Amino acid sequence: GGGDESEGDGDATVKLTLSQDVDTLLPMDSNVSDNISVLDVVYDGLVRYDPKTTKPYNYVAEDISSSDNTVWTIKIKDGLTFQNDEPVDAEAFARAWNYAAYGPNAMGNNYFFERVAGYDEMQGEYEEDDEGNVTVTTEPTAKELSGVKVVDPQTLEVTLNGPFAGFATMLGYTGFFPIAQECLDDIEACSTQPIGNGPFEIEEWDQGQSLTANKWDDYSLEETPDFSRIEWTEYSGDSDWADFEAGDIDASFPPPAEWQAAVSDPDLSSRMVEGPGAALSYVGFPMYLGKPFDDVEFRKAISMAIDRDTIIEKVVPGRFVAADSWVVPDGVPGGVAGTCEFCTFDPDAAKAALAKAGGWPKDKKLIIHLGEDPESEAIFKAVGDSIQLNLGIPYELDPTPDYFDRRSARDFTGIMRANWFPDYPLNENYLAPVYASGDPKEGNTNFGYYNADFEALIQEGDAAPDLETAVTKYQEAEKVLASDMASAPVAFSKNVMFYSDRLDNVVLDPFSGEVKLRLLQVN
Amino acid sequence: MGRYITRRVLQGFLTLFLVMFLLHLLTTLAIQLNGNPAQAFFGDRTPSPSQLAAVETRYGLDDPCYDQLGNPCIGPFVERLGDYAQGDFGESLRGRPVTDIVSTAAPNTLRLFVVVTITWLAIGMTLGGIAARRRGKASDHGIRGLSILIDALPIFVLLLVYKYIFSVPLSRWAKDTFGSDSLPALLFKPSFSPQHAWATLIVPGILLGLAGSAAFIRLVRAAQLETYNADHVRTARSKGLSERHVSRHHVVRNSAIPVVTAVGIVFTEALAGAVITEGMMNIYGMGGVLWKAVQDSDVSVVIGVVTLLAAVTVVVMLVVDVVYAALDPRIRYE
Amino acid sequence: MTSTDVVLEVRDLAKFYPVRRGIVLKRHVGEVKAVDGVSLSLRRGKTLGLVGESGSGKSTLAKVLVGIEKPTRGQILVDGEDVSNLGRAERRELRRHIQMVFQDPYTSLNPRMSVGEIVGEAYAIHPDAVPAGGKAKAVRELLDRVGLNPDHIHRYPHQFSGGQRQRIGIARALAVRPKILLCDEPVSALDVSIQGQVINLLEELQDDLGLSYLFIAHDLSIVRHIADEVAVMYLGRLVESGTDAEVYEVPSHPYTRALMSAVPVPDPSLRDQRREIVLEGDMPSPVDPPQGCHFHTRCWLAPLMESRVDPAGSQSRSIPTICRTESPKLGALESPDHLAACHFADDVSAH
Amino acid sequence: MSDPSVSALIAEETQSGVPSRSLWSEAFRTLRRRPDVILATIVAVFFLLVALFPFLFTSKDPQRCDIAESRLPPQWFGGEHPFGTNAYGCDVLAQLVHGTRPSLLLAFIVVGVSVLIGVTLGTVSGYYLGIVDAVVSRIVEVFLVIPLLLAALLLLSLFRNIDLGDGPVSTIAQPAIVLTMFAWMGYTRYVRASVLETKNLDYVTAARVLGASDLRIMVRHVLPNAIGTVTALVPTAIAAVIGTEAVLAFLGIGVRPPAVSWGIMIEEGSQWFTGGSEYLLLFPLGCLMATVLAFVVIGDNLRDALDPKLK
Amino acid sequence: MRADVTTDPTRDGTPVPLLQVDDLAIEFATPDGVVRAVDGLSYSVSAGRTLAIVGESGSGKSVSSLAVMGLLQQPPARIVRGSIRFGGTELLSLGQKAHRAVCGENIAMVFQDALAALNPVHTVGWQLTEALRARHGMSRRDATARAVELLDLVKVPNAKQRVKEYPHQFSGGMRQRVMIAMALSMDPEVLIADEPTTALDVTVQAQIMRLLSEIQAERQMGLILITHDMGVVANVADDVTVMYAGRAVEQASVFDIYAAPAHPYTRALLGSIPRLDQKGGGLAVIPGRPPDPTQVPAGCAFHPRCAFAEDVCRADPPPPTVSLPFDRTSACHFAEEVMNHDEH
Ligand SMILES: Nc1ncnc2c1ncn2[C@@H]1O[C@H](COP(=O)(O)OP(=O)(O)OP(=O)(O)O)[C@@H](O)[C@H]1O
Ligand SMILES: Nc1ncnc2c1ncn2[C@@H]1O[C@H](COP(=O)(O)OP(=O)(O)OP(=O)(O)O)[C@@H](O)[C@H]1O
Ligand SMILES: [Mg+2]
Ligand SMILES: [Mg+2]
Repeated sequence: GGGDESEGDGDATVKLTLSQDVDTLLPMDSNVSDNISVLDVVYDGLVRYDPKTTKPYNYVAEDISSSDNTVWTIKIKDGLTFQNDEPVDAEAFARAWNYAAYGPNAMGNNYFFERVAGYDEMQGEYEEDDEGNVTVTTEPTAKELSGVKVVDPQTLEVTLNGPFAGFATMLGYTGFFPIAQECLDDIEACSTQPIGNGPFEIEEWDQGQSLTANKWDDYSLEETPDFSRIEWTEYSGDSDWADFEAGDIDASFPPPAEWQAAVSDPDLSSRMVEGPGAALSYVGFPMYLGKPFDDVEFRKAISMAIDRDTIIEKVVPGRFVAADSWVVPDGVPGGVAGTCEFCTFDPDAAKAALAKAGGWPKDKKLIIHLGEDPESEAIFKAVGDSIQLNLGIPYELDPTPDYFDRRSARDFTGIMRANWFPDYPLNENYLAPVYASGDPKEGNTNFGYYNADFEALIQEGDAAPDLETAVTKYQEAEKVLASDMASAPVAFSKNVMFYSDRLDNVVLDPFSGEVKLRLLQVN
Repeated sequence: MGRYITRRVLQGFLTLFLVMFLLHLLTTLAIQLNGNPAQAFFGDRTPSPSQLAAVETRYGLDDPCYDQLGNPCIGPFVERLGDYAQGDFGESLRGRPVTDIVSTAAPNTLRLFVVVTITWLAIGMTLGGIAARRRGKASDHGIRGLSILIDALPIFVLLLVYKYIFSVPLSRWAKDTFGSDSLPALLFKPSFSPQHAWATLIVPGILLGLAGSAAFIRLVRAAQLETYNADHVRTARSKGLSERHVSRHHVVRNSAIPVVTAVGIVFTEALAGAVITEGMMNIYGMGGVLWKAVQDSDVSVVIGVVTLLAAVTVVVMLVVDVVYAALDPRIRYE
Repeated sequence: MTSTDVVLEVRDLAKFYPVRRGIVLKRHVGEVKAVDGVSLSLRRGKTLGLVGESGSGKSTLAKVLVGIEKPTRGQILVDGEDVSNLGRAERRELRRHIQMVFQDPYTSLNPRMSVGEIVGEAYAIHPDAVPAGGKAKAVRELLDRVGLNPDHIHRYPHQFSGGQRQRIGIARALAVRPKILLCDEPVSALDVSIQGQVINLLEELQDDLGLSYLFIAHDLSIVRHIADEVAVMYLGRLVESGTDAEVYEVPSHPYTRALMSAVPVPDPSLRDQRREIVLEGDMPSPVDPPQGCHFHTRCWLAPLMESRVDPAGSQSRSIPTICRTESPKLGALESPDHLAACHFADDVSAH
Repeated sequence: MSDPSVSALIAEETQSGVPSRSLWSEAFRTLRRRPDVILATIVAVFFLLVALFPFLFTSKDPQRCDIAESRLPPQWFGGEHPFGTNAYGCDVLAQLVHGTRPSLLLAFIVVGVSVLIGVTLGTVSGYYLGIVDAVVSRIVEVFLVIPLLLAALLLLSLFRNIDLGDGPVSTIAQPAIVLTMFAWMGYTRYVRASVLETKNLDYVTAARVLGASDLRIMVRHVLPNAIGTVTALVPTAIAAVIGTEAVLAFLGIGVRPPAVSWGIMIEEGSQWFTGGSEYLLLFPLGCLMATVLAFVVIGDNLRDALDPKLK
Repeated sequence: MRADVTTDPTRDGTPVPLLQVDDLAIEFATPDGVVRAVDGLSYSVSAGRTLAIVGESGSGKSVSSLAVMGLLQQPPARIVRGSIRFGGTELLSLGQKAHRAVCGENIAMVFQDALAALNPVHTVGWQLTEALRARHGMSRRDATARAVELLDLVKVPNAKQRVKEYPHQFSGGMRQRVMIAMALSMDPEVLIADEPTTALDVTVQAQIMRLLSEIQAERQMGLILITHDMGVVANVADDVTVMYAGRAVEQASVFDIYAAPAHPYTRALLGSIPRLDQKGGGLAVIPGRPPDPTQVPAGCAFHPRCAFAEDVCRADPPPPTVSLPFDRTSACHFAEEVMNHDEH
């Protein structure tokens, strides 16, 4: 401990929380908000994002440019090193990307490299039988991405499969961080004791309990905070609020029942930051089942029967805002509020729409499938109640631990709670990965949705000469979704944090909702 | 006596083997019925078949028997036994060695259980003893009523009330009064701290122990009552010994036998309480690890951890038997 | 003794309980020789009293006879027929001929069954044994027979006194109309004032039904009272047997003598005239009985005999070699039916 | 006393001092005189009635929840929501009333089945000993050693895909199976010990001498002795299951929402306890405690009343 | 805390009673009603004398001696009236703690079931000298030596070895010897033996009875022997008290009582004993059964079973003990007739 007796400037310790689920600190493998927030101070990416606008700006990269949005040239700043003195050069990025993209390495961020030329050769071929069991038929033919070329130590050339205007936007994401050779040599050690190039070095990770990081004295870039040590305590669930109240940690947010008390406490609420979140919770429909799910009127009925505002206020206050669009309106290029016409609560219209859709079979229960997460269970119980109350459809919750498995196996018999958390700040990321499939017969895996217009607009966007045009195209694609009611958006996450009186300049990352450590000040 | 212990040890091994086999069967069946646990590895993402296959291979889930419903998968089981024999307990789906997980989590849970056991015995012996001595009086009825209330009060309610209503003000008060690293401040800390494992485990342990103490109160009371009515206690009284002496040397000692036996049995039952306590007090322990592992179908962790827990339980039962024998010469000289 | 006379004959019967030890597989390390070569015969309509110290094997013998323990060796002949050669059904049939009355009136009746159920259970087990007139009538008659109120058929054992319970036990045994009744200390748990009632009932039943009794008891006075013949057991073996007059008046084994003299006589005026022989120590363990004569370790006579056998060592008060090495045969004395297993049987009465 | 001269003459006395009563009726007679038992019985019967005829106690549908009416405080009798509403706007009274059935049904099923298993195995192993006993003992130990919650989760994952429909039994089927699997060992040990004690009693020997079969001896003689005390344990066990259900609900593996049970209500209530809606926890907890208390009181007294040693 | 007692015989040679029980009445509160377990019992025992208390099961023998020792559980028991005096001290007015302390020093008791009466978890030696260590602060080493001495005294062979053993390793007779040794450990002046031999074989019974008489003679203790074996009584007692339904129905010297019982119950009891030296004939029996303790018949409690009973017995409570010649008493309306009645 000892963080309370505030040592002089630059000597302070920040005490934060970390989810117990964090199990690796390998950038190629880390894609949950908690790892990301740790890696954010341990590694520097090619680009970093503006905390307000989420616009990328070059950081490790000197310059990123492309003439055709297919071949990208990345210039890397000179003289940067890893914490073990290895240089941060083009090779450091190339080796990281190759490792991540190689299928058998089973890295969590493997799919990020789908757009890079040569990705497919690194996956090999596989067969999947009816039960979803996989057998390897062909081993991967390549171990390196043909699209990634180290031109010289400071220059990297990346060739994509096709044009993608948003490529530079992706590059600040953990999946694109560089890796030291020493790390690759002993990947297991490195996943718990990373060798980064950022302002902090991991001191010790007592997995499941705590993680500490100290300032790296040789850090040469500008974005580094003035405190010297970060102590993360790992928590399971939201059991950290009491510790915050007792003064044992510096930032936290309350469980729903405590929300009212917290915001009405003038002292506490003066130390609260809020910001828009990036995640969308929505209702997915198993359109592959046919009637009534493939009927747009039915989907509208469900959507309009949900009293989003009240549900959020009563069940999960402070942590969500009602959603009326498919792309988060704040902070993501192309996000606009109100694209969903039928996302407003209107029981009468809902009933009418249901009638138009032919009603709901009597005595049959509407199953709501969802993962085993208390928060979404709470929200979707209320969603179910709303549907039952306003449409007279009895429902049943089916929380299941292997939700994703079953969803991709199309094992669901009712509507499902779905959640999308973007990987990079672009409206495209809310749309293409979720609804596009290019498979007119089966539709996308999860819902069985297919709309040729939508697919076309996405492709046009990808191929657009610049980001602006691309974003517009994607916005048009969102409109197609809206008219199809491809899903019913329910709530966007909202980032909230209460912080101790030792902290200042607390800014939340719009993506992860975590405190932006590099901006944080401690007094 | 030696022979007795040897036999119990052998029986313990047999039990462990059976537990492992049963778990193996159950987890195998779970995989066969519910599909691939490797999926858990990818969380929200839909992995490409290549990645799935890689993970399967890496964690030994690629044996075709896992695809055949009803196949007991003896092969992998034998393999696992072989690995265990060589001290290799496998890795979690995330590649963390099971031994590593256990060596972090087990000490916390064991500490918790030590506190719990002490609480059981202390509360049980004190309250149960008083109730037995004052049988039929108001204090007896009061203690019996209390024990029932304790029984009816779910552990999480107890923890919740403590954590949100008592621990925050107490902890603030202790920090202000004694300093932030003082023992009282640590005692009342709302959650566990690995740096001060013992101090921060005492209150959760006591609460968990309290929740299970009802059975002990009643057990001690019953055991002591029976002993109070025993002929040999009458003999001791006829020697003109003080009631305190009689109760110390003739009642408590003799009635300890069923109580000690109960410690062994209740031990595993406490684990469910431990999951909750660990979750709410943020203790990284076996309960939580196991909980998560089962949810993720993390076979290696499940089997490894449960085997370890079973081993601990078997050892506890063995110790109980030995203590039992030490307490009761009739067994000792069997 | 003609064979038709004899309803039950036992030849060289033995029952050993194995003593097992071991960690996984139990090894056989020895045996409790509870009954070790007993031969006796019970005459029709007569009572054979069996006495001996606790642990001498009396109950074991009874259990073997009623068939709930298998004999280790030896033969049991009922009406001249060897029971061990019988098939299952016949053995079952035979069981009905030998019934048992138990010592403890509190544990010998199932507390959760009514008297009617207890006595009628025999008919539930052997439906063919139900007499004409039906089960209920038969039970009432039995209760009446043993001197209980037939209207109490619905009562439970705990509502009866010890003596009454013993009657219920007798009624249960009589239900299947046995020829032989094994009474294992049927009165030793009862108060003196009640004992008489049960004994008298037993005698009455014998007269009326022609039953034969094997009457096991500690209490030699009761055996004296009821038995026509007496057998004395010590450590699994018979040491003396004969008619009641022979054994009581001319006890010919030092153990029998000791047993008799230990019985207190309820007459204070005789207090100082009686010469008590108090045996030293306890009966040895049947797992490891002494060599030779089983009784030699506690024998009061043997040291006296030593001086006669070996006058030189008279000071030593040691045991004659023959007692220590040779186990005495049950030999006939002055009458062919009076047998005693002592090397110095003839000298016993002299002392 | 009847005419003494008559009774003096015959050996058998028609004495009237002891009325004709079985152990059980005598136990009931003792219990009837205790005010705490009467009170406990009233409570237990009340909740049984609630479980059997929920519509007598509320006219509301516990599943009909209007989020707009979330967390209305109790309005007591006369109001629309006497016990208020929960976070989802469901009527608390209606939920309590309808939650009684799953809670009690679960308890009865679990205790009933585990007593059945425990008694059977205990009897057989105590009676035959030897190999049967060795096998049963090992099974008992294996189940003692495996943590309940682990099995709960594993079994849940196994039966997850099996649709049981939604009758009152099937909503509690999963917790029932799990709890049963881990509740029988106590009875087995108990019955085994009792059988060991009983089987050498003279009345069992007597039955054997009469030629009774093993089955008959077990069922008629050995078992009843054990079962008496086992039945006295039943109320306490029922109480324990009701309590455990709450714990399972907390862990998310008990009865599933939107089905209601006391356990679920307690779990939900505990979330809002500190947020100013104490009643959400206190009502179901009160019901749970009252029931548990009632059953334990009945159980304790029944045990005392049936125990011949305490007579 | 040894009470101040004079054990010297008075001038005329009749010893002063050591322990004197007067008009003792004890009740138990049970669910079925109040049980009058002891009702107006009086007796006394002097140094060197043996008083035998006989009676059927449930007649109150054990309860009364537990009352003497201060070992009754109160409640359910309640001493309704009476006095228990040891030497000059009235024990009942002392309070239970002091009462037990006095008894611990001066009166010892041997219980019937020796296995149950010994604590299974302590060694025999520990238990033998427990009182000496706890109350007199005897050192452990002295205590062990004393334990060996005590076992020697009761003729337990190999005493040195056996003090270290546990009760279950002893045979029934040996356990009873240990009980006796334990009772002797405090050099009591009065020894109460509650059916010390009932569970034992005749041969062992003879050993134990002989041992008791020897020790008593040697130490000039007062011995109260509780039994229902009339044979044992005849062999060892000086005085006899016969109890029936909580009352002493007859008290006399052993010779008088056997020669000519003055109460019909005593007479019936003696008549019903089978004798080793007599054969045949139906045994005399006492019809009926002892009264239910909650419903003791009105009048003389024995009247339903009494051959001498007349209307007065049914109506009137038994007379205060009828004094007969030779210091005898009998609680019977027809004591003289019974005494002079000749059965044969
Ligand atoms: N099932 C058994 N297993 C082992 N040993 C036994 C068994 N039953 C009896 N014995 C032993 O056999 C011996 C004879 O016992 P048994 O019960 O026949 O004696 P007993 O003469 O009836 O004694 P008692 O007078 O006490 O009833 C004893 O040493 C006893 O310990
Ligand atoms: N704790 C008790 N509660 C109620 N009644 C009791 C209790 N203890 C003894 N009694 C009653 O007191 C009476 C006398 O019992 P006591 O034990 O003195 O008889 P006893 O003469 O010693 O008989 P035994 O020869 O069987 O030892 C009996 O009727 C018994 O039922
Ligand atoms: Mg016997
Ligand atoms: Mg007694």
